[in-house]
Amino acid sequence: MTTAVELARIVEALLFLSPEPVSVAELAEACESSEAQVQSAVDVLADELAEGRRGVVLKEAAGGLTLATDPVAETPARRLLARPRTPPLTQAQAETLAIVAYLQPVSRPEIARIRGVSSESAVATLTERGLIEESGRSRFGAVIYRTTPLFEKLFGLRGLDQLPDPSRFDPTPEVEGELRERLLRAGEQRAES
Amino acid sequence: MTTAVELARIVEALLFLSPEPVSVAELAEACESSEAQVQSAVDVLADELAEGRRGVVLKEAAGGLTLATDPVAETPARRLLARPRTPPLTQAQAETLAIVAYLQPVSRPEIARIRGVSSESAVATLTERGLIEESGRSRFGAVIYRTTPLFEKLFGLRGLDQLPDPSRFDPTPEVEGELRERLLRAGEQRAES
Amino acid sequence: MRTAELQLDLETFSGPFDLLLTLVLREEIDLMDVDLGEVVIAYVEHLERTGELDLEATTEFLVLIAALLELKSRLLLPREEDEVELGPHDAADELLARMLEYRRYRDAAAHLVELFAAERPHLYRSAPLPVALRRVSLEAARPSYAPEQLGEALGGLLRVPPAPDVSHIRPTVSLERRLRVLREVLGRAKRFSFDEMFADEDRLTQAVTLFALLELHRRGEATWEQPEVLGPIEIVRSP
Repeated sequence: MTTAVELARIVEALLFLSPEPVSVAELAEACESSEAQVQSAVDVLADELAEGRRGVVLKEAAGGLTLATDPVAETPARRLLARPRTPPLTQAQAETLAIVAYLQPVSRPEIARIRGVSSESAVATLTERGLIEESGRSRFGAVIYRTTPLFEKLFGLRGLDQLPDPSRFDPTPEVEGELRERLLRAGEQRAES
Repeated sequence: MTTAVELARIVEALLFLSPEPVSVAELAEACESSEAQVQSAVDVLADELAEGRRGVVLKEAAGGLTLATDPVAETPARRLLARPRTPPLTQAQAETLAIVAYLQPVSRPEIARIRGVSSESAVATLTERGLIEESGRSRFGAVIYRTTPLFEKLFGLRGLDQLPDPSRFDPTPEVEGELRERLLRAGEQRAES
Repeated sequence: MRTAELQLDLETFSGPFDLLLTLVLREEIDLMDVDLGEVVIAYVEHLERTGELDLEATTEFLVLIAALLELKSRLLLPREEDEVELGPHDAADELLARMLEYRRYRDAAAHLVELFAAERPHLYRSAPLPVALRRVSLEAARPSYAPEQLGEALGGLLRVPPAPDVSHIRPTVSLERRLRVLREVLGRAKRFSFDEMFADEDRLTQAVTLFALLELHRRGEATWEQPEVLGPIEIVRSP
């Protein structure tokens, strides 16, 4: 019988090799162990690879487990691999990504309707960066989009349900009332003047 | 100042990220440390990642240091990740494989002359899939190739003498000459046309 | 500049954009009569003139104009009998709902940007799988290909193509011209390196030049030296 410590070694090796996050169920199948045994092994590994202990840390992302480097190595790593810091998201990209993340699957016309602008280039860049992908076509033939596991990985999300409730971003009734008033009044004053 | 332990963490992260072996000199440059400091860190790491301790082990390879998985994980890794793919051969791959199968051992320049085009990518794919392998170098230093036992198994052959008789497929059986000679001649004529 | 202050000079309306908006909302101007394309052109011209792009203001403008376009497109389409007519307040509500929806995703976007920044120092490995995992193992291998495919490929390689018709191709490099070039160079220099002088020429030109060199050698005008096989060739003018 494989001990938790030995199973932890195997899990570490599997996560090292796998380009994608791996779920406990997948690990259990590969190791021919029960999910409970793998979970104990993962606990052992999580302890060994706790933040600040080694060069790599264990992370949960996109419904699975994955290894990532500790932030301590970021600058040397970018020097060694000549990998420039990934550019931050532009406002257009971030808005488009937020719409896809919350409303997926969502079509491009829908994104454009909400943003009020054609969002072609933002959609193209996000697709190219692997953060969103096509997931079919709508009834009307428009391409529809969803987020990718890479999105969850790069944004530190264990799953899409980790996104904060969107109502959190709704304006307070006061702000809403103010907007409404501004909209109706701005011109009235002008019309009178 | 970075301690050897902290430097060991960074080195571990760098080796984790790099698909190729990394030399101590390269590590020192990336960490902005001296080679002696990096060497101490490597010693610390070699101890931590000694065979049998974790899922990955520190290895010295041509050109530097690299991380590899412990053999204990081999079978689970195969179950989780192996993609034993035998996709149909492209025309370029089929031609290249036919040349190697019938003429082996055969050098890469000969393959290119017979096909009339550089066949690097076909040779690389066939090598990667384990259908052909290097079997030494010609007098002029060119790599020479032969087929592998895996090739015979995937083609259902019990030996190379089971390859179909080429005369069955010969468009001009009346032409005299040895197979290799005729292939080279035809290739050169194609290249000229 | 605030979007509201954009000055418009249209056929049916002259004044600031927010006034137009309000007049439309109060149905004092018929949206059917407003050329929204011209409003967009006015805005773009304004941007060009000032040379500055206030993203916030531009976004606001785009959301508003998009809402106007949608309202107008509804007016243009035949109305269902039982559909309630859009009053000014309905239109304002519509516009407001539109702006609120947009603001929600704008703020969610800001949150995503924060998450992204926090995760950026973590890097992930991206390396190909070890070779052993990328190919079929010998034990597991089953016949998957037909040997005839190899025979057919070989047969195709044995086929000799018909000689191409070259009658329409005229040689483009003349021996005379290359002789002239060589004599010119030798007139200027007593000795020179073939490789350096003709490295940039195409293969055919190099070959014909070499041929011309043989001719010069035959006539006693020049000699050449090549100390090692495949090494550089030095051309020397004969005394």
